[in-house]
Amino acid sequence: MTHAAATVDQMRPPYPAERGLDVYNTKLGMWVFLASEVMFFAALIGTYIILRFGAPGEWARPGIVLNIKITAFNTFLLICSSVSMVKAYAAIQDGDPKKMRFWLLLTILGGATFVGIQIYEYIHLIEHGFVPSGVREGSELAELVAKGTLPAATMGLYGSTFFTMTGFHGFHVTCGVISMTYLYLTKALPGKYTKQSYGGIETVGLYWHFVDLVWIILFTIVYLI
Amino acid sequence: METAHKRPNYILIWVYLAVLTAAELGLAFELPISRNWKLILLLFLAVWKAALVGLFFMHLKFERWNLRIMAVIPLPLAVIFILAGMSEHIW
Amino acid sequence: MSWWLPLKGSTFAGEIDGLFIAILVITGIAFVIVEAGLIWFVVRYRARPGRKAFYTHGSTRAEVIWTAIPAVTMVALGLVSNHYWVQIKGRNSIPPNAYPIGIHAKQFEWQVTYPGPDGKLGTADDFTVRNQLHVPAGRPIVLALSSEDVIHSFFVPQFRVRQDVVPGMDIKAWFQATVPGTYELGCSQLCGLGHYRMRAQVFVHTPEEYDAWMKRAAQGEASE
Amino acid sequence: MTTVAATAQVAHGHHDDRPFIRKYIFSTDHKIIGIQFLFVSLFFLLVGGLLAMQMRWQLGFPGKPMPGGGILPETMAPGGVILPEYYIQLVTMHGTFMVFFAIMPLLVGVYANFLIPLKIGTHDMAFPRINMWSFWSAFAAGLVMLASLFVPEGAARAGWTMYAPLSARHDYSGAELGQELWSISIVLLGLSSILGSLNYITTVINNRAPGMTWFRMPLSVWALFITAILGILALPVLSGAAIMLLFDQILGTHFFDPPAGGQALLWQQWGHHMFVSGMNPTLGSSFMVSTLVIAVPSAVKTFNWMGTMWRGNLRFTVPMLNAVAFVAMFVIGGLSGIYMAATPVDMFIHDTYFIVAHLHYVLFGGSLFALFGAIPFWFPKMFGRLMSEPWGKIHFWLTFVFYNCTFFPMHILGMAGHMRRIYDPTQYDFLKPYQPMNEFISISAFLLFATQIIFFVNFWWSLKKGKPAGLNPWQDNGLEWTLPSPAPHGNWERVPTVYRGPYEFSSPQVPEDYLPQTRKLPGDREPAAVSAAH
Amino acid sequence: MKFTGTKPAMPKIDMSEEPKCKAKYTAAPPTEETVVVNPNGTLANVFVYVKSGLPASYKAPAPSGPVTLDQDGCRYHPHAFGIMVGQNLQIKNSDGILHNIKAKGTKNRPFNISQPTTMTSTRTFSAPEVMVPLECNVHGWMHAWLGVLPHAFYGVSGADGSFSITGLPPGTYTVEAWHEKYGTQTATVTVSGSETKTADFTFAGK
Repeated sequence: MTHAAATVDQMRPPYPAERGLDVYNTKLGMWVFLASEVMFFAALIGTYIILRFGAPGEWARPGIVLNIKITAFNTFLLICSSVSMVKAYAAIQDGDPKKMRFWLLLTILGGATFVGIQIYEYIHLIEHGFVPSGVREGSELAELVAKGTLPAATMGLYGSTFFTMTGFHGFHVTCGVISMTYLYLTKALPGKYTKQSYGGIETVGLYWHFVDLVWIILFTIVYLI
Repeated sequence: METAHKRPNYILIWVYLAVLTAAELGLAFELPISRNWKLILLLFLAVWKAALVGLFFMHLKFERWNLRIMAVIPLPLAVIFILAGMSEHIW
Repeated sequence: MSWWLPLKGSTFAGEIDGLFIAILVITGIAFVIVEAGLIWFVVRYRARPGRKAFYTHGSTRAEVIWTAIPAVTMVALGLVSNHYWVQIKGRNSIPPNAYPIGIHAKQFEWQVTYPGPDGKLGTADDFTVRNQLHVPAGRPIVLALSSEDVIHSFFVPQFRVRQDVVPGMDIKAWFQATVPGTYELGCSQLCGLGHYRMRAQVFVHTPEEYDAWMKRAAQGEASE
Repeated sequence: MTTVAATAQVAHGHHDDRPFIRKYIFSTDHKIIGIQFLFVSLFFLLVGGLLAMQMRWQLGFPGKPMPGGGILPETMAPGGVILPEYYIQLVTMHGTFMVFFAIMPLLVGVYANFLIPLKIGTHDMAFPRINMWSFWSAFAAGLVMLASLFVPEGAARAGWTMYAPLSARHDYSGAELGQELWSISIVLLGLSSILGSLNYITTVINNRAPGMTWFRMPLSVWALFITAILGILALPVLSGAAIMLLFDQILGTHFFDPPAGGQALLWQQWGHHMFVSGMNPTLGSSFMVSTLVIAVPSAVKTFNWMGTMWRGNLRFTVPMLNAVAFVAMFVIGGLSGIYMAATPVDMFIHDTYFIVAHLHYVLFGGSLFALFGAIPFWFPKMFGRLMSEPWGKIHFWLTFVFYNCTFFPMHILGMAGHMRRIYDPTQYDFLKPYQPMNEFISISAFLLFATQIIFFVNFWWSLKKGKPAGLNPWQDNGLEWTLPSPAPHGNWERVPTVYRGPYEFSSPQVPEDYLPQTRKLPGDREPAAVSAAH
Repeated sequence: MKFTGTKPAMPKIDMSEEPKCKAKYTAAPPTEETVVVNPNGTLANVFVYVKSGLPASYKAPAPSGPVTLDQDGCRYHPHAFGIMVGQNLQIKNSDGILHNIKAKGTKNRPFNISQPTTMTSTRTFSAPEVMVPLECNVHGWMHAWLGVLPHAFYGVSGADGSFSITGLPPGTYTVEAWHEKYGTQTATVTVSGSETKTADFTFAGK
């Protein structure tokens, strides 16, 4: 099957595959894992939608509690890291491990910065009084609630859903950064990835793009709507 | 057996994504249209962006049909799940 | 000790029992056929030396038959159940003239709010009694159920009525008691350590008795 | 054709020189992991049973000091008298241990791990190390759950279904740490099951032996494969819910907290049988249809099992006896399920002992009888020896009798309106006449529990002293019976080639009444992959 | 502990669901105990304690004897009382029917235990807190109030409206009187040597 196509098809280069689906185990396993991840985030997003629909009153308007500008930058950063990841993948397919290492390192840096900015955002929010249980008493935001700028009835749900959704996404990004760093140190630097063997890069790439994809959805529904 | 694929221009996809993100921001905060329209347009843009990532960065566009099915199976389930939850509150 | 269902104390008890008996007959027949068949096969086809089992790849016709029969039975049962279900719990099933009683459940008591002499809830003459539900027989009663804390469930076996009481939701349920007497109301959803004691007395009065009780109770002498 | 390099890793065969700890403790061998699951879940089966015995004591003899109950601390049973708060812990933990730590791992953890690679003909799971992690996170989950019984305020106490907000707020349940440990344990277990399912799916799709086409795959593997697919889609949702519950408990979020706008019913979104929970009545009707739809395939399955027995040649070994009992009991559980599918009847019997009876006919009858058949059946392949047949038969008959004495009368209690999860039925006047029946059930339950000692003794005795089993003691067709007993590490030196489906019994092609999947008869074609590769 | 103004009528408790408890009230039907005015016009169940004035170094060991709270006739006896940090509280069920005791303290770890039959349970409190509400969820009318203090200088007004606090070292103290309905009042008392000082509080009914 592959003999003729392999030389031409840039997107399906020959790779030692398994009998069943003609895909190697790790890649298939990652797709199965991503299927479960889709359901996990569907549960979180579904809960958010149910609670927001059934909430006893208006939801806080976007931009009052959350800092949109810095998160927009963060979104852009994640998109950049996604493209650098796919560049790393393309580089190793072309048999250029040096270029691959460069792009992979860039991806790790992008991801780490994303996490850093998110931590900064959390600290900032908590200082202003936005916490998972809602609004902390006596804080800056509590005054806004008292003035009626923020709806008192739904802030508890807002805090619960915001921190759970973004927190779990941040956790996924962190896991991605850790595993990419691990692969960078143990596989990429010693030169174990070659034109014929790059499964780790492709698999971790799939995960990384998925995390980016989830953020695209989360950014829209949490920060913009 | 199947058609040969050429590698897509990843930088172009990246530009698309960046522009769409900017469009989202402008739509959400600058455009004077009703909330419902905003909601629909924003969701549309988000799905568009997600599709770009899925199809090109994750190569779904170029995979075999059986792997593509694997990736697509949970999506309708997730949507049904969310809709079922919403229907509880609309009656 | 009775081996059968409890007394039929409400209007739809008969319908529910009828459905129960219908299912009992259907499942009884199925049970006898299957278990007798099993025993027959076990005896008839036990291993005997020198005999080989029959080699078969199955029969499509048999498969179609034994899929179709349960399917048709189930659909019929579903249609009948749904018919009654709509009458009992359907959105528009509550009779318009139903007499309102408020039930507020909390760990671990039932607070029953009566409409007072004017027959309307939410007016000044309402009064609340702990753990005592008095209802007139022969008149539809609509319960307005609410919960203070966790999920409870309103259950009177003789009325065949059960309705979960969910915090944060206003739920309505109706029934019409038929037989005057004293019954028990229990909580049938685990609600904490006193769940088993979340019990109230249910008094079904004749309409005259009920009016007399209402008069006394409205003056603060609710106790029986 | 692309290369098959990745599967061609050389099996170690018989000479396995790994140190003990890698071989039996942190093993990546799917068979060892299956056996580890077997031991751990049998232990939890015992724990769950012990908890049930205490419940049955209280129900049969309310308020009387339990024999031996004096060893329990004052917070559970002062003077041996079970406290209501301890009783609801028993209810909760019995359900939790039995469903999540005994039956699920026994059915899936043990047999998916042990059987999938053996039955489809591969050396191990697709991801042996993930498989090991799957076991150890399940083990950790079990330990956390067990530990929760011993924390100061006691274990979780909101029923194994953990309905919020009772489970979400400490002031409602009266337990703090116990509830939190429950959630943590369930999240860990969810993770374990996701990792397991991931492995099963990948292995079944990718690593079948040459000639093992989808339609030649044994039904047991099919069932485990479908279970894994359902698991990979449903478990993340359940884990997500458990995490939200945990956050409500420790972070003060409000997912299930109605006063703050949370939704109590959010927890139940995924449950069936919630017709009376105050939801949309039309939704109730659609749920009813879906429940009724389950009845049809169940009936078809039953008829198929009977059709299999029809004109067969049944050898009444212990596995066969249990298998037949399984069908008989599954029928009762299935038929009693129909009462629940009819919504108006369900309204009456919901949350009564009728449901308890149904659940136990499905879970005990439908699972444990299958397991009491499966354990002796694959015991030889696990340990190289056969379990004792005479003791197996004694165990079977006693279990069969006491099981029915325990659970059948519960239908009658349910019809009387006996609520579930109540500590003392004599509090209700209408239940007082049923106390003799409760006593009868309790005594039967004690005897049922005592009978299981026979099983455990037989199990341990046979490990050391059982009759050595040959290659294929049951004359079955599956690939695993071509291996020595016990199966060696790495299973096959070279994976076998499959020529036919797994259920060719009494085939006219051979004189024997079984025909192994790997036996090549004249006229059998070589599978394409094999002919190409070699 | 004087009481002025109109004496509020206490609602009767309907104990018909617990015949065992109902039988214990043969003379008069039981009433709630939110405000108990004695025949001599004084107010009972007022908790009085030394709020401040003790030297910072003052430390009192918890007495070995327990404080007993009895549940009899589906009511708590006593209705308001004090206990020292670390001292045993013996909770006794004399009714032989299910009671549960829910302590809803904020500084002390809340607890919720049940007593299905005649039995005694023991609990201690780890931090000073005035007052810890106790309630029974099976019998919604059952309430008791518990003051947890680091010293022994507290008392409760009884059937004659009086209370006594003994053994105070010389000094100037702020004494607070607490009532579940009428709130708190404070008085300053100076004690020098072994003398007896009187502090009067007056609560006005509304």
